[in-house]
Amino acid sequence: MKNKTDTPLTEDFDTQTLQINVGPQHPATHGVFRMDLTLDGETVVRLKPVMGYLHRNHEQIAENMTYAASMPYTDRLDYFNSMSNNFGYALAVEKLAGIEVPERADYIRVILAELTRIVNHISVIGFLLNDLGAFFTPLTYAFREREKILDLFEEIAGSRMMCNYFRFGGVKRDLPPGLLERIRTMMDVFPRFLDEFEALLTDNDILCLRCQNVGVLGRELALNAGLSGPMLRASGLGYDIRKVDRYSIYGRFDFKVPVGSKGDVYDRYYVRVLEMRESLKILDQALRQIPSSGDIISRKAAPFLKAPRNFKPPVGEAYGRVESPKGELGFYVVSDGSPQPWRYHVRAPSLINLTVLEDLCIGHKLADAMVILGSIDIVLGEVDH
Amino acid sequence: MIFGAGILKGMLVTLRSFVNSYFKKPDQGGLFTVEYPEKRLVAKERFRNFPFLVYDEKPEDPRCVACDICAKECPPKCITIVRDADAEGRPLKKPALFDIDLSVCMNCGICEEACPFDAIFMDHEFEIAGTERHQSLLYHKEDLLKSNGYFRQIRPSDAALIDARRKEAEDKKKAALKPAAPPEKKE
Amino acid sequence: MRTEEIRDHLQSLDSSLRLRIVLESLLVENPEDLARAVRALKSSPRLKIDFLSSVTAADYLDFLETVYHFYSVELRIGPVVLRARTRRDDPKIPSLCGLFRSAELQEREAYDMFGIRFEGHPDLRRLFMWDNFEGWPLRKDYVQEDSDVLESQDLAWLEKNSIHVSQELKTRALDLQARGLRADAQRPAAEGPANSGAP
Amino acid sequence: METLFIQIKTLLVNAAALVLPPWGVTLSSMIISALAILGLGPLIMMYLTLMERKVLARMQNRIGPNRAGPWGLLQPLADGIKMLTKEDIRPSAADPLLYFLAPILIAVPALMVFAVIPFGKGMTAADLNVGVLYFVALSSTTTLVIFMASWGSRNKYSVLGGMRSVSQMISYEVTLVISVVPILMAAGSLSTQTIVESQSGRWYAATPWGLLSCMIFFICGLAECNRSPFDLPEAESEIVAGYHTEYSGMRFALFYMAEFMNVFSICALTVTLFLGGWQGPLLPSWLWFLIKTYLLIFIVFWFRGTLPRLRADHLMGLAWKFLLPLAVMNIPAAAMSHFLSEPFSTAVPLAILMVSVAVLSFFNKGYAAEKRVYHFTD
Repeated sequence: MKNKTDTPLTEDFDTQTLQINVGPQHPATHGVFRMDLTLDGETVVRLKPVMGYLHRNHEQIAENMTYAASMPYTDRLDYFNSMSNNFGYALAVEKLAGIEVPERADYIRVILAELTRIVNHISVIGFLLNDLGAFFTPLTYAFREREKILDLFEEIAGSRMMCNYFRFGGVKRDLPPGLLERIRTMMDVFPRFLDEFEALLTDNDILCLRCQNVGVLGRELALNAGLSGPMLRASGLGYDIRKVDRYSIYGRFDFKVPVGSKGDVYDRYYVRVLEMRESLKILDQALRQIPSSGDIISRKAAPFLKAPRNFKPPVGEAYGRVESPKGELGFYVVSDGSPQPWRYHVRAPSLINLTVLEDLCIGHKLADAMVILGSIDIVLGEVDH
Repeated sequence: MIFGAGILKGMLVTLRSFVNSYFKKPDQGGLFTVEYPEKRLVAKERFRNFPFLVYDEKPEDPRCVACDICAKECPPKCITIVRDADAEGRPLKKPALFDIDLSVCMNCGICEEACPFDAIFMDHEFEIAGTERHQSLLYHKEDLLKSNGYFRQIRPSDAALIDARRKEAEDKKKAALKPAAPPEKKE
Repeated sequence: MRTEEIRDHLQSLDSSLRLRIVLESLLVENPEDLARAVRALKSSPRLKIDFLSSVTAADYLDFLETVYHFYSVELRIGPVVLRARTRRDDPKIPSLCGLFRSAELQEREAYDMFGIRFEGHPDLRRLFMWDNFEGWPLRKDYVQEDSDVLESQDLAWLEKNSIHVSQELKTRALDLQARGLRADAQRPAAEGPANSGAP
Repeated sequence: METLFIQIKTLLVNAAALVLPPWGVTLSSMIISALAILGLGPLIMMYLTLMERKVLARMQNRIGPNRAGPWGLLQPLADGIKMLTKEDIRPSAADPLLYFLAPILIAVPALMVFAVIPFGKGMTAADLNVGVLYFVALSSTTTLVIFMASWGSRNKYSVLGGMRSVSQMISYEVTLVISVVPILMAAGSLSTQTIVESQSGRWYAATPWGLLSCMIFFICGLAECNRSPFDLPEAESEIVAGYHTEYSGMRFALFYMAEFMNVFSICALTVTLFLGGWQGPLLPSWLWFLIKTYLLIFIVFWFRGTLPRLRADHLMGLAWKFLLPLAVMNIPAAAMSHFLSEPFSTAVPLAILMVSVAVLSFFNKGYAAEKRVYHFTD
C-alpha cells in the first residue's frame, strides 16, 4: 500500500526532510554499499545508491594477466558462489577458443553450479530475515546447511569459498572417491531442512505483513531495467538462461522455472525457495546420469593446465553468459592472439539489479528500504568488481 | 487462518530445535559446533593454504630448479626467485633465494599446477600469525622448505601418486643411461 | 537469425541506417544514429528486442568502441550485438537510457572507465571512482599513480592534518614538483608472451 | 523452607532492635527490604542476559557462552567488567543535561517497580493498596526518558528511534491499562497482595476473559519494554541501535539493565495478576513465583528467537485497531461472568468475545496474509 507522504493533516506544516547516510558500514547493507537516503518522517523520498568502496578494477587486473591466471580472481566477484563465476568465465573463453568440454566434466560442472545455487539462495533468505529482525535464527539454520555444502567444496576444490576449480575445457581435478555418495546423502537430508525452513517462515504472518506488497516491481520496468534472475522471475517473466541458451548440458535435465505473480519482496523470497527445490531435481538427475569415468578436461586444453601462459586463443571476441543465482552473469572477452585478453568485461547481475532500487523504495518506509535491498540480493564484490 | 497460526507454527520449529540441541546427535539437528582450540576439524586432503617447497633428503637441495615458471604463472606475482651460481658464476639448478610474500599470496594453487618438477605444493597449516605486516609475512627459502615425509603425511594419496610417477621417471632415466657410460651421479 | 538477415531487416525498417558487419555484429557507421538503430530493433515485429543485457566499452588504440548485447525475452532470440565507434580525444555516443533503463549504470561505468560522454544520460557521474579522480583507468594509455611516492599536494594535506612526514619523502616530492612531473608508477614490465618454455 | 526469607529478615530486624530505638527498627526493616531489592535487581538482570544468550543459542543450534566460568556462569560478570572498563564516549554535540540524566532516569523506575511485586507469601517489599496503579505509573515514565536519550544524543538514528519509541509506548500503554481493568474488578482491589490471594481458588487466566486479558497484557508488556516483535526503537538492522546508539560503557550498561529488569517486572506482574502469583501446591511460595516468571521469560526470549520485527505502522495498527477494542470488549464480558447466574456466566462472555474477535478480524482484513499461487513455466 503506497502511503502518500503528504496527508491532509501535515499539508500546512513546513516539515523538513531528513537526509541520512545508510552505509558503508551498516548492518543491513550486505557489504560496503552506501545509500544516500532522504526521508520525510519515515517515508523514503529520494534514494541515491553510492558504490565503489570495493572497486579494485578487476577488469584491468585481468587484462594484465594470462587467461588462466584470472580464474582465481573470478572467485572473488560474487564470493557467495565462486563456482558459477568460474563457470561463466570458463564458458566465455571456451566459446572464444572453441574448446569442447567432455561429458563427465560437464556433469561435474552442473552439479557444482546447482550446489552453489542452493548455498546462495539459503544465505539470501537467511540475510533477508535478518534485515526483517528475526534475530539470526533463520540465518544460523541456513548457515548450518551451507556449512555441509562448503565442506563438499573443500573436499573437491581445496577451498570452501575461493574454489578456483574450473579450467578451460573442464575442471582442475576429478572428484575425490566417494564424493558423489556424500552429495547424495546431503541432498536427501536437504528437503527436510527446507520444509522446516518453510514452516518457520512462509506462513509467518509478520513476515507476510512485512514482505507482501512491499517493493512491487512491474514486468515492464523489470525487463526495461535489464533485471535478471529471481528478480525478473518474481515479477512474472519466466526467463531462465539455463532454459533459453541450454548452455553446457542443461538441455538434458527437465526442471521447471518458478514464476511469481506480484513481483514484491515476498515473491522474490518464495521464488528462491522454489528454485532450490528445482535445483534439487537437477542434482538428482545429474547424479544418476553422470558417467562414472571419462577424462575431466578436453584433450585439446589439457597441456595448458601445466603451462597456462602458452594458451593463446585466436583473435576474436566472445560473450558467455550463465544463470548465476543472482541473475545473468556475462563475460565479454576480446582476444588479440596474445596470452593476455585485450578486453575483459564482467556483466554483473547485482550491479544492474540495483538500477531499480530507487523506484522500489520511494514511498515506502525506511524499514522497507532495508528489506527491499535485502531482497534484491546484491554482493558488493560483484557490484563494484 | 487466524492471524497467529503462522507465527505459532514458526515458534514450534524453534522450540523443536531448542529441545533437539540437548538430545539429538549433530547431524540430526543437534549441536554441531566444534569447539575450536580443544577439538579440531581434520583438514580435507585437498585443502590448500600457503605453498611450501619440498625436499627429498636434505633441506639443502630442494626439488626446485629455479626455473621461475611458478613466479611467472602466479597471478598476484608474490614469488621471487634468484638462481644460485657456483664459484665461477655458472648458474646452478638450485634457487639461492626463494621468497613468497604470504600477505600477497591468495593460496589459489596455480603454482602447484604449473610446477613441472613437483617442487611446490599447498600446505595444510593455517595457524600463521606475524607480529607486523611486512617482514614477518615474507617467507624465505628456509621457512618454506618441508620434507617429502611431511608432504606424504598431510596429503597421502597425492604424495603416493607423485612419488610413484617420480620413481618411474627415475627408473626410466637410469635405464636409459645404463647402456651408455656408467652415469656419474649428478643431482 | 544470422547477422546479415538482421542487417537487411534493420535497413528495410530504417533505410538511412548504414550498418557494417564486424565479427558477427553490426557496426553502426555513424554513432549519431545509434539511437535510431536501437529504436528500429525495439519496434521490429520479427525481433521484438526488449532486453539490453550488457553495455561494454573497449579501447582499440585509435578509437573507442561500445558494444551492446540485446536479447528478446519474448521470442527467446539470442544476442543481437551492436557496436558504435568514436574518436579518442572527445568520445561522444548517444545514450540509450531513454530506450533501456538497464543502460543507466552501465553507461556510467563506461564513462568512469573510458571517459565516453553519453549524451542524454540523466545523471552521468563516475560510478566507482570518487568524483575528483582524474584519468580514465581502463584506457590502454592510462598510467597508474605510484602510491608510495608523495606529491606536493599530498604533503600539503599531510601538514594540514599535522602528520609527520620524513625529510627524505619531502625532498623527493619537492624535486618532483620542481621538474613538473607526476609520481607515475612504471607500467608493470610488459612481459609480453613469456615464451621461455620448460628448459 | 516456606518462610526462609521472612525468617532472615526478622532475624536481622531483631538484631537491629537490640541497638536501635523503635523508630530505628522500622527504618531498618525498610532499609533491609530496599537493600534486598537493590541487590536482587542487578543480579536478576545479569543472569537474564546469560539466560537469553544461552536460550537463543540453543534455539540456533549453538552452544552459547561457555568459556567464562563453568557453563558460562561468570559471563555476566565478564560483561559487567567490560562495560565498566569500556571508555564512555560522549558525543561533543550531545546536550549535556539530557544525555547525562537519561540512563539514570531509566534505571531508577525499573528498580522501583520491584517494590510492589509479591515475590512470595508475605514477601512484598511495600504492600501498597494501589500496587498496580504504582506499577503502571512508573512504567510509563520510560517513554519520556527514551525520547530524552535519543534527543539528547543529537544523532539522526537515535532521533528516529526516539520518535518510534514514543509512538509505540503511548499506543500500548493505553491497552496495557485497560486489559488490567477486568482483573481489578474481579479482585476488588489494586493491591497485588490481595489480587494474588483472591486467585487461590481459580487463577484468573483460567477464565475466558482472564486468559484474553492475560495475552493482551503480555503482548503490551512486550511492547512496553521494546522486546522482540516490537523492538523497533532499537532496530539494529535499520537504525543501527536506536536511542542508545551514542551510549557506551557504563551508560549503555544502565540502559541494558533497565531493559532486562523491565522484562522481569512485566513477566512478574503477568504472573501476579493472571497466573496466581505465588499460589501453588507443595513447593514454597517464592519458588512457585520464580518458576512461573522464568517460564514467561523463556517465552519472551523464544519470541526474540523466532519472530521478525513489525513495521511502525503495523505496530500502531495492531494496538489501536485490534488490541484496544478487544481489551475494551473484555470489560463487559468480565462483568457478565461476575453478575450473571451459573449457566450464562460462561456462555455470554464467550459469546461476546467471539463476536468481537470475529468483527475485529473482519475489519483488519488488510493485515492478513494473502495466499500466493506460483505457476511454473519451462
